[in-house]
Amino acid sequence: MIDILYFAWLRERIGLPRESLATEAATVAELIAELSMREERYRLAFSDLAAVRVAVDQTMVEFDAPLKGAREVAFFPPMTGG
Amino acid sequence: MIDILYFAWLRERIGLPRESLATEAATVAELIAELSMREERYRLAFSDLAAVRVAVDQTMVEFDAPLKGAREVAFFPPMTGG
Amino acid sequence: MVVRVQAADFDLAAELSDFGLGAGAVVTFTGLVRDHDQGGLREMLIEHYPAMTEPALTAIEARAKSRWNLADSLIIHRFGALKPGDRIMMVATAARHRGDAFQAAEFLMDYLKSRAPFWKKEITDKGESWVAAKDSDEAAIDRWS
Amino acid sequence: MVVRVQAADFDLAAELSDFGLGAGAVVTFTGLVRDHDQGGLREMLIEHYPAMTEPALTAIEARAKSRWNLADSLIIHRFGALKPGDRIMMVATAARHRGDAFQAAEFLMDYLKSRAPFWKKEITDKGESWVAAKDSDEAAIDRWS
Repeated sequence: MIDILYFAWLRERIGLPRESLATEAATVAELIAELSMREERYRLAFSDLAAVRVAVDQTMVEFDAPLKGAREVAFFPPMTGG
Repeated sequence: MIDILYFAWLRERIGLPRESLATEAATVAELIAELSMREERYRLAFSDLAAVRVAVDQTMVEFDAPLKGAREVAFFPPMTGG
Repeated sequence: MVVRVQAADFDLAAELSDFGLGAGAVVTFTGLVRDHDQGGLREMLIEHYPAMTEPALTAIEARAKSRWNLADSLIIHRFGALKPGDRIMMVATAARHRGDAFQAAEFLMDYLKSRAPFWKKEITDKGESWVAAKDSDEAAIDRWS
Repeated sequence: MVVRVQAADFDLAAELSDFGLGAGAVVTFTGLVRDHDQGGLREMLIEHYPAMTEPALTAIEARAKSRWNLADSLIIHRFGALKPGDRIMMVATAARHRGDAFQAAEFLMDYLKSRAPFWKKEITDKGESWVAAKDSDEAAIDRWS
């Protein structure tokens, strides 16, 4: 099982802040594909990946990053701190 | 009569913060020459003009600036504010 | 080096009362909620990613410390619902020389803007919208590389 | 735009309590008396040229204001006898955008260092000496021209 977190408009579009998932996805990109096939709201949320950032176990990674051993994947838009 | 002010080590070397002088000097350089001839302490204070700055009526000027109409001339080392 | 992420407001003077003792130069930056460009801002909601926020800020601070000769540094960032005029965050840097303090503070701000997991939403009279990341903030990062 | 030259200490929080309202970014710089490089600093004496100081600071501030989009600015500089750790001076800038606030604060500091009529003398265990102007401070001015 892997924890998936959503922030900001990704959280709003998907409609939940966090979920747990049993997945065979080997990379972040595969996980996104799996989620997008599941339901329309995921497909919409991930329709423009240029607007999406991802962190695996709290470290930012590219979409081709492996998920082996990962406990937490977080999806969010570009950060707007400060 | 013109007021002449000295600050920092110029004040210390010359031994006074301010004096009034009747002078025919047409420029700052001429005033310095006149003072330097007057007494050794002035000559010493003005011996290295690269280390001296001058303001006429509170505006910084070069040594060749005219004194016509000036009321106050101030001599001091480079500023060290902040 | 201190990093704090909190809902509560902070007091600049209290934070600086024993900050950078012995240093000659202290620079602070305070970010405040300002009204939306189109006006009518009611509230700014700041969301963050708790498990990642402090590690991310600490990493940014460590990077500044390795790059400049800093006597001290501080980052405070709030989250939750803020009103126009409210303080959002602050950074402070202390150094022997002013150049180090200024540059490190700018560096911290540039990284906070687009490398710390915060997201801002503006609630205005006309509706609500997530603040978009700016290209200029991404460009600001590049000058440090 | 405010300029103050005073013997008394100042309180950063009090100075900033209504500073830059409506601006998104506030930058402050505080200069503190730090010990002499060789140690043993007892006192720093700051002399100034009263008739020239405020006009000079006001001119520097006006120049910053003409160059950056500032909502507000503040310069406070002390004179007299100060101890190690004492505040010497502060500048504060407020702007809509952080870049303006940072750059204007650096500009004010660079000009204060070598274009405002203050002179510092250090009294140490071993004697006293006037602080020499630094070439690096003169060079810092050049980057704004």
